[in-house]
Amino acid sequence: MTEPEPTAGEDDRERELRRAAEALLLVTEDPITVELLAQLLEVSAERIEALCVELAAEYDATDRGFQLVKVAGGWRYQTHPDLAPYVERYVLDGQSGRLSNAALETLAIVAYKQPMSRAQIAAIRGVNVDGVMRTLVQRGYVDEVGRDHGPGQAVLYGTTPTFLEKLGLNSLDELPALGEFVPGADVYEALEHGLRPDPLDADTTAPVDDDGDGERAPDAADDESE
Amino acid sequence: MTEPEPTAGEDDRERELRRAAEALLLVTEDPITVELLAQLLEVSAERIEALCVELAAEYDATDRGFQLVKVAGGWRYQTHPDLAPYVERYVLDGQSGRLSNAALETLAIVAYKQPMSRAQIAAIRGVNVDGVMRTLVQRGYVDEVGRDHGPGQAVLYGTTPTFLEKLGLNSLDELPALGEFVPGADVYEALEHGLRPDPLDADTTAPVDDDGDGERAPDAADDESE
Amino acid sequence: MAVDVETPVFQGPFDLLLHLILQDQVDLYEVRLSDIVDAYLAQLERLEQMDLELATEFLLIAATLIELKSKRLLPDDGDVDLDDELALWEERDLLLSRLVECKTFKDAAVAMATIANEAGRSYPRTAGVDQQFLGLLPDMLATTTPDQLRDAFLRAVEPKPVPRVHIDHIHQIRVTVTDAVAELLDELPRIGRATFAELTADLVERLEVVVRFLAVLELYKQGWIDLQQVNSLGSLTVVWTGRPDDDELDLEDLAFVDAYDG
Repeated sequence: MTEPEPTAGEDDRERELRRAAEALLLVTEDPITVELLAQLLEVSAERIEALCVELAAEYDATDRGFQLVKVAGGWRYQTHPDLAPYVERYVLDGQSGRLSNAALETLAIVAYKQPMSRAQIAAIRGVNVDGVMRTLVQRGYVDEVGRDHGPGQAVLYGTTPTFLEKLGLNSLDELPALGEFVPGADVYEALEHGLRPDPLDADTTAPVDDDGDGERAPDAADDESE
Repeated sequence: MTEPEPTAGEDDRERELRRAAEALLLVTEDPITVELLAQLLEVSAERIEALCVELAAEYDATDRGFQLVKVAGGWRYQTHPDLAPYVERYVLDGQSGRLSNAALETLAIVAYKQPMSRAQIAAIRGVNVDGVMRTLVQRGYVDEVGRDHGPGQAVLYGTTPTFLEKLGLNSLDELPALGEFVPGADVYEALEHGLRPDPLDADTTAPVDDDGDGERAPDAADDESE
Repeated sequence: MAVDVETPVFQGPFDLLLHLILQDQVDLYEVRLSDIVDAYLAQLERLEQMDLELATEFLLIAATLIELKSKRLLPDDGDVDLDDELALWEERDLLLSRLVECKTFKDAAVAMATIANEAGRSYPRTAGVDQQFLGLLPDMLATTTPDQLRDAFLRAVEPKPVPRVHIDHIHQIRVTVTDAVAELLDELPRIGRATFAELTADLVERLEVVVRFLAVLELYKQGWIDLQQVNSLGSLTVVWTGRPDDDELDLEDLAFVDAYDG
């Protein structure tokens, strides 16, 4: 899609662009590149870059507690450096001292299925796990253990001695048995192909029509029908 | 710590409070309670609540792509619903996975009549709910909340904060009143007519007139509330 | 799983009853038997691609419908027993209040779906704290047990609930559909046609009649017999039509029905 003409409608389009960029920046866990934003918003990278610079200046001018910054080739929100003491207090408070459910599930997959690549883990969890994996590596619970032989030679991850120590285990053999609930090989295959069945759909006996879901993006709709 | 005096320094303190709150809201992964924010910022919960309401209004007024909302007892940033089409292009998280009708009906029963045992829920739905309940527990929408005092000490289930988050509600009080869904007189009559056990009536009774049976509807409502 | 979006798929006997009574505006006791049979067979056919738990639920639908309908089909001995009459009304009131309750929560669920869909349009921020602060975090596994790790794994990979068959409602059946079919196959070719009342004249217990009725449905489903009912609520005539094209009786189907023998 090309840039819209500078017509009377441009203000609305500008507003929509700015709001959509803010929404995408809010939900991203890693810095999001100008190129990806441009693709998602269907405008040129130059325009996105200008928009982000403008937004960052606006947050600065309105004295927000967060900033929009460009790091590692992408844009992301982060807390204003001034306010680090509050964030530290929050972190130390212990409220965030537990692994999030997302992190725990990711760690569990690595523990039981290692070695695993990030792509394989992401396929099972149905979400990008880069941020979570970085946390787990930084905490020393998982580490690189080798490379896939296949094309791309993806980095493979496994759990560390620290992980065993923290859980009070001598070896991986002492992990609780999965027992009767282990899904069969076919399920793994389906999962690893990204065809993660929605567990609740197992009970679905109803048509997909009745609640205005039609407005959801095609991608989401596809997920549902699988 | 008590509220600061209304001195010349208050504006700075207000600004610092607002900025620190914004920073903390940005880093929290779950909705953050007013109490925790109050503790971390060393002001009263009332003041934090007022601050959050004010911030939410400000984001709204400045037409941001994100919102500050109160969900499941805490405040969080989320994307503006308008922008769902853009965000859905980017986020492939299964979190927004649809609930099947079976799951929704089961959830509705738990939400409105909690605490409930599986047998009680099954009695209302007319079908076994073990599978649906297991899925709902796994998804974190319902959880065990106690045990029945009666014989057998059945496990009782209730809804969780995750359920409230899924529905974007701050508390169960925000659910529409169940009374709104009790079938009206017309439905009640149709049901009554359809279930007439005496075949002879089938030939003699014309469709019941509205006044005649209108008084039965309150009975239905009474049944409901038991 | 394939989901048919054109016609409703029922989740339980109440679902189907509600549908029959409300959507179709029919009187369960006036609806022609063939309609009930068709609905039953159509549902059962669609169940073949679904899981065992669902199939069980649908057999429960069928059983419920057949039981209700069979009450009307039982030979009327003329004398109305007041106790029976009262019991029937009581049963109806019970069913009525359950249907009303079921309908209430169905409607509440629709409203909840709307709320959830609206809420689903907003996505929360989950990025957490910046990396620079992570070093401050205490041991994040301190409160985690190996069992919690296992649960997390199962949560991550579980695609669907483990199917489980619900058999509480059928524990009383002592006669099997297979037996009843065998008896009918022995008798019908000789006499050609008979009313259902005649076919059940020697039976004492209601359950036996219900099972005999199931057997009739099975034979009808597989094309061995035809069913005739001239008037609503009139007597049902069973007509022997002989072997269908594939002349083997599918005993697997019968075994399926009889799996509830418990």
